[in-house]
Amino acid sequence: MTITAFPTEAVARAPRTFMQEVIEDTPGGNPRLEMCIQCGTCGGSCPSGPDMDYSPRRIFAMIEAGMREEVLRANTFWYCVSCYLCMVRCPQEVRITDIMYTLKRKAIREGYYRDSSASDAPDFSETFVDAVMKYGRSFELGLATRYHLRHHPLDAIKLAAGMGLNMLRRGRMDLTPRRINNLDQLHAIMDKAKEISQAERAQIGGGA
Amino acid sequence: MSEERVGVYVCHCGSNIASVVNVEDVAVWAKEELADQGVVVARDYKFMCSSLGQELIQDDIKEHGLTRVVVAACSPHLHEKTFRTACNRAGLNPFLCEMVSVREQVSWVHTDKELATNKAKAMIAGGVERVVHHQPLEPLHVPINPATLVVGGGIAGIQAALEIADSGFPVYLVEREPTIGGHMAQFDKTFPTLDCAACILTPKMVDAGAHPNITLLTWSEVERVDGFVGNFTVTVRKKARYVREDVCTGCGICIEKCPVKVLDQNFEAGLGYRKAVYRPFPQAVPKYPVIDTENCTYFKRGKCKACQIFCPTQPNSIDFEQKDQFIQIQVGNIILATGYDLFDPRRIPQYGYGRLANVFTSLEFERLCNAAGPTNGDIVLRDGVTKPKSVGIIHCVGSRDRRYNNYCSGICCMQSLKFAHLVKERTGADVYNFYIDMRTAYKDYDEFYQKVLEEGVHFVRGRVAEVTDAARKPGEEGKLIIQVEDTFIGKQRRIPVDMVILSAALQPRADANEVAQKFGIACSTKGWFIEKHPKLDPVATMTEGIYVAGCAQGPKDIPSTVAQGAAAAARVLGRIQMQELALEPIRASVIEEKCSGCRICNDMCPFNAIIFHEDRMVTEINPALCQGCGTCVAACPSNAITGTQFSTEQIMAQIEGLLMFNVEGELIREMAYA
Amino acid sequence: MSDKPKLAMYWASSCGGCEIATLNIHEHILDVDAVFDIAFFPCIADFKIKDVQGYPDGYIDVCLFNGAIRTSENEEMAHLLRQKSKVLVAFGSCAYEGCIPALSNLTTREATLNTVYLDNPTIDNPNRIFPQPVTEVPEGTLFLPVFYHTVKSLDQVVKVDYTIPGCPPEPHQIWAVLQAVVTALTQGVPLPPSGVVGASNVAVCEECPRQRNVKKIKRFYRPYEVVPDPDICLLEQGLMCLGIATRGGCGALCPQVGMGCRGCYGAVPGVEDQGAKMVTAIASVMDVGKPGELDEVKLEQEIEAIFDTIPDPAGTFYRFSMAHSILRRTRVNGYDRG
Amino acid sequence: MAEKQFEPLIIGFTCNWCSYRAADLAGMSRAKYPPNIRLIRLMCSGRMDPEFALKALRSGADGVIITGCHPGECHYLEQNYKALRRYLLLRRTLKQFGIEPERVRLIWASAAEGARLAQELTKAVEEIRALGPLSWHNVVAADGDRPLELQHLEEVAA
Amino acid sequence: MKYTYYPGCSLEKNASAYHDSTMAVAAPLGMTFQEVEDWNCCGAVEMMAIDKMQAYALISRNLALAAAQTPPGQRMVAPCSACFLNLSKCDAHLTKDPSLAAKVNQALAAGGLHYTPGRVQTRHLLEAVVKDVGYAAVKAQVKRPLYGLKVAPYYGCLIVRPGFLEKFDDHEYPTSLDVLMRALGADVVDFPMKAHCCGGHMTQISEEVALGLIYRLLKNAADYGADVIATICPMCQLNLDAYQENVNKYFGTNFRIPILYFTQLMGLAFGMEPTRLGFGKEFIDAAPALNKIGVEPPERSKPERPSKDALPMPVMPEKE
Repeated sequence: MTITAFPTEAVARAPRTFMQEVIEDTPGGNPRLEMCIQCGTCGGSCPSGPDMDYSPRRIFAMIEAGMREEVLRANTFWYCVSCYLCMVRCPQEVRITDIMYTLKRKAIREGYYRDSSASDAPDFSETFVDAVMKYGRSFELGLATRYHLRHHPLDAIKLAAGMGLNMLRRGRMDLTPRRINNLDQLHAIMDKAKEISQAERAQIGGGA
Repeated sequence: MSEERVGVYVCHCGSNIASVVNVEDVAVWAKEELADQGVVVARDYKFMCSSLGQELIQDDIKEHGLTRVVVAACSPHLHEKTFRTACNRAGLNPFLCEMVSVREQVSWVHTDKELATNKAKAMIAGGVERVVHHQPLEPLHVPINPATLVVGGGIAGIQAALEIADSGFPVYLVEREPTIGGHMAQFDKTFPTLDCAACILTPKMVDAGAHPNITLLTWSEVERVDGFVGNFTVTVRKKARYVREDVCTGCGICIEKCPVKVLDQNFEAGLGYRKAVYRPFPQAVPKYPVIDTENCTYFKRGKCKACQIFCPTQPNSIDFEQKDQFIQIQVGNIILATGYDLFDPRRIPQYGYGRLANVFTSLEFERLCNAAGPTNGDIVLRDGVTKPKSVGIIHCVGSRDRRYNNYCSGICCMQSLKFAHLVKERTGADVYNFYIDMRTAYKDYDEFYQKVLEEGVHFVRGRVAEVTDAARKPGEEGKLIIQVEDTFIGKQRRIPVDMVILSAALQPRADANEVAQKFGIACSTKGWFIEKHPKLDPVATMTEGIYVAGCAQGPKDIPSTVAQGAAAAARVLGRIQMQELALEPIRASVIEEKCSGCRICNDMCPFNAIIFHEDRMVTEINPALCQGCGTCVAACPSNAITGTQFSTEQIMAQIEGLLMFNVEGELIREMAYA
Repeated sequence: MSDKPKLAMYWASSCGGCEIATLNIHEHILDVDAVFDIAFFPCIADFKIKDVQGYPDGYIDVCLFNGAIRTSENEEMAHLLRQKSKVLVAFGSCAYEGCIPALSNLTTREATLNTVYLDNPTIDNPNRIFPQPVTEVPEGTLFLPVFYHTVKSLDQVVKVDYTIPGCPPEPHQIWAVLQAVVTALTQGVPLPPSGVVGASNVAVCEECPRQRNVKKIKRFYRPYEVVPDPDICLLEQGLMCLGIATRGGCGALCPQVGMGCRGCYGAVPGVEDQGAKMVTAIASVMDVGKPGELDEVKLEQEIEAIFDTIPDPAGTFYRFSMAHSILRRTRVNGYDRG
Repeated sequence: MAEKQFEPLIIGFTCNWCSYRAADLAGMSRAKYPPNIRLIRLMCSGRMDPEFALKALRSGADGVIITGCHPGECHYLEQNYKALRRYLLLRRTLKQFGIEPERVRLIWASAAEGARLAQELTKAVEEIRALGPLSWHNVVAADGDRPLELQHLEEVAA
Repeated sequence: MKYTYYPGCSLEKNASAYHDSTMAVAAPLGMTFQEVEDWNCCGAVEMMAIDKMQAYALISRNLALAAAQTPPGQRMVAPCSACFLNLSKCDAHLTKDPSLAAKVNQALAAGGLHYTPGRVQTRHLLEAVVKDVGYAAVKAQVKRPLYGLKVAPYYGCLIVRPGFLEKFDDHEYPTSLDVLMRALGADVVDFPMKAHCCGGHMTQISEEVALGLIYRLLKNAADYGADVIATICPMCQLNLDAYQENVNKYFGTNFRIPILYFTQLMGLAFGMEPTRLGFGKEFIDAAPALNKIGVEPPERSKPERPSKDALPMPVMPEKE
């Protein structure tokens, strides 16, 4: 006698929709993205909302519609200042800010951010993170000069002459980076974390 | 080997069951394999519920002397009554029939025919094992007292009381405020017809107040409820009014002379004042005023007595010595129409209510545009004089929001449209409505929306993010700025206005849980009273003899509220006409010889059916109060409580039967240890 | 031998307390001696198994069998005594429902043997020697009884006529039963129907003089943590008491002296599983969670926090009735028993 | 032919007012779930006696599901809270009997949640399937030690 | 009360005034700090944009170090709002999501570390002062009340939102810092934008957008007559302080509002020397504003009597 299994596995193997992908790759439990009722509380609350290509609300509608590329090319999440106003106001308790981070990761990983009008933002994040990886602490001068030299060379000079100098003068900026003692340990941890990330992505495809 | 003679009937339900379950095979199997369990007849039939199908059972009962019947067909919620009645016709006690749901639980939810057939067999085995433990039961009969208690004197309660009273039966109408009328008395106009609320409500209030069959108990609250359907004893606290109703003529001189002005948080929604001796509004029913002891100078300092001094009646109507009275009334049925509370928008600080002067709640606005209200109907800003040039109306304040109330309050869209119309009509101001979805179902509602659109009211689809006085641009200075994403254009907008109206949610009464407990009815976590069935029994509750009407059951508008009040009254009248009521005999009872008096069960019953006899140290269950849930049966560590129709023996036997087979249909009974 | 009726008393897996309780009927023991011939009673007289084997079937009129079935020897003796006795009495909680020995059903045979022969701090067993059922020595083969995985009650291996519950049974109850037997034997009165004798049919609470109220229990205390009020129900004071789910007949001895009932008389008649009844009763009266008070997660946490004050619920609720419970034992190689 | 997969057998206890109706609704909306579950109707989850669960597990069930109305929505006001407490204490006790907590579950389902109930039941079947058979009769009979022949005892005695 | 102390990168140099003033006021309030040895950057808001696992691992290293170095139950304090958010959010997410916790611990194990979720509970410095020390104890230390100084209390975002452990203050209209400033004798002005965003890292990404955000705050504080803005976060301080000149240039305004850490104002009120409190490092000189501090409490201006026509205002719940 053959037993017909209940086809749960078949369901599990179906390709993930963009919506599912975003939901599953957002840490900290279900971000409730599917619960969005398009009320616009997020877009209305967002301090940088007026400067976004699409309001967060619209981004969610586009995710639902599977407009993957358009979403990942948007500047919306790069203009997110992580103030969490939308998140505490959302009547459906969608974890909007956390979803913005997920979109940032995807946009960087898949290279779409270069098409965004906020294409500098990921570089800023990366430059910042590079310093942290290298020294274990952030390094403002290095960050400012390296990032600005790459993106706003003129600003960099202005910065060096203006704000940077003022910061240095007021004793508010280090000339050399500070390092933590056990850098080897940090590197080992971060390498392993990266490895886990990659394994995770390989397993589910396209995620995290 | 069972001594009972069991008949098993397997329904094809056309092809609904037969297409998945091999019904013929099941019937043959039952006859052969369940003979030890007592099965003497097993048949399959196209439609068991048809009159021919029923006759089949009836004939078998007579011919084969069946003592138990198992019908494997659809859900018992559909046809249990049908088959019980059929058994009864053939002289078999209806409770000796058991249904097995092989349609809803087998053929409609499973696809593999073999496994489905196995499951159907196992379920029938469970039914057969169970049914032999059934007992013949007789319904309980209780007489119905023709008097009715209506709690809450809003429009729902008034309507219900009048319907019953007009039919010639006595009604007690209890209201905790000094007057009946409820929220509706505070409103100005009613949507969609724009009738004046007072014009249509006050005649009904007067009718209720003067009706020979209605005993009005205002300024009163229900203290406790004893008894059960048909025979409730209700204790009502009649709070001291300090005004003698037997002599007061309602002339109002005391109110005129009272020197104390008090902010009226209730009727005037904090927007107007009343005196320390007051009547909420001139048309109040009854007309007698009441003294507010918290603010009365005499009660605070022992001096003043202006009201008493100027009272023209003989003897004097003012009686400072009056005490709360407790009145016991006997009623057969109870209607709860306790209404709603308004959501407090101070809980959403970003809308600025309480901080920004010109943000108003919907109830404040009702008073503002009411001709009898504090501004005589002038729509003005908080300064009392300036007419607004622009007004924003925010929908869904505290509704459709998981952080506050996740339901739709139902009335706010129409109410906001009404406000928009009134503002437009009386001030000509620019009006903006901010909404998530426009909900204008029901008769003439959407037409009203059309009309308001025609009037040039602006509609912005977007839930308002915040209302602020923090101006950024010159045009915003001194205004209230409504920040919102206009979701149709996908951009953030900042719209400066002079006045903001918050369409606040309807919420359950703050003390709804206590009230529900007092009356022994179910209440959702939120605090709405739960009806017996959301669609098919919307005004009855799980507790026999108690009905709900109006917003106490859930947010609703005036037409629905009135309809529910009338519906509840109709249900009560039906009961009164029956004079006697038969109750389902699913009940728990204590076997006194087994009861050790441990009192574990004593706190199990929310219907207060469990009584402990201190003298004999045993527990007893009042069968008229028992609702048959079986919680005490499961709690008793001595198995001294049994539940009819769901006894431990019945369930244990059913478990045995269900586990006759494994999923593949192999016998497992013999594998189990002794 | 005289023609007096023959009495036997045997101990299987037990502590010997039942024998002491039997002797505790004081001067009535003389009546017993006057009425009966002792046919087998290893505790007080020297008998050999072969003596019993030599008896004709049904030779013993009454056999009081105490102790649980823990080893193959226990089971052999149960079969033997059943064969030789007219009336076989499961005497005391061990024979009736496993009692303390059956608590080891919550663990495995290996774990029990390890504890006894290896892990106890007072044990010195460097060669890790365990008793073996069969051992070859130069002189021949030695046999030891087999140690079972699961402790059973007497009625799970042979048919039992009567059961006297209790750990141990109360002497006045023992004497009452013996008296009834004596009357039956001497005056030809028929014996009562088989079943539990020497006990009440109602739970211990009925005999307990403590004052009882509606129960709302906030948490449980271990006996050393509080001094209980002498007049109020112990359970209501948060002290675990199995009296609610335990057959009476003892006179509520333990609760009277401030110790919660341990449950030794077993379940109340009509109840299959004493432990399950404790679970349902205790959980029913915990004072936590009214509608609308707590959200679901928090509610569960609060309930769990209260149940944390009941360490070892299975060991507490099934202290005496494990072998006779519905599940009887824990799963070997089952889920981690935390 | 593929290797026969283990088919767990599960007894579900339902409340007459919510979960039994949810099962009706699952049927009416043809929501599929595996045939491994057999339901018993109680008036309320408050009727759920832990003995029922033990009985089912002993008599061949691999799992037990208790269902009731969501907290706060009990048709008998608050009896599901008692069901919850009994369930949690039962689960603790069963843990000591080596029974995985996943085998005995509590699911809240309102009368409107037919599809969800079907989903939850499916999930329960799959998770209990993953745990493997319980076969309590084997657990109790796991001795493997038959009583020795009487003669061995005789020799010892001699 | 003893705390585990996680200063965060900013407090080392850029916000050293915050660190210095925190240390200065801690002693009289009975707070002692044990700094996490060899802590690393929390990743600010950047790490999460790059790699989820690395972001959690980076934060968790700090939690693991803190757990190893300090006794159980000892709370961690972070003066920086971003650090506070990251530390508490990470702990909350690890607690909620055991599979995430398992992966993070796999990464930590590569460095010989382990962290049990829930072990280290983090509070923001303000929360510790308000909840553990209490307003009364702060008030008791005041020797030179800040009479007449109009303070706009600025909370920013991350201390009040989204709130992981327990809600510390209202998401939208917090009041704890208001009450604290009043305890110091300061005159607290209404500041509707007190929990709106300072722009965060937006200054680096789109200065235009950032200046707009900063402008809103400065304008709102100025509209309500604030002499100084009290902050609780180094990022907020930096944005409002260092970019104030740029705002003035861009919008043609002339704001000169010093941005001070609440600990600096506490120190002043406690009668400490300004140099000990890191004054002088601010871009907008605080001296003119501080000169306004009077010796006498200013006379309370009587609330304007509403006109007889005016409708009553809704009653607000009692504050403090």
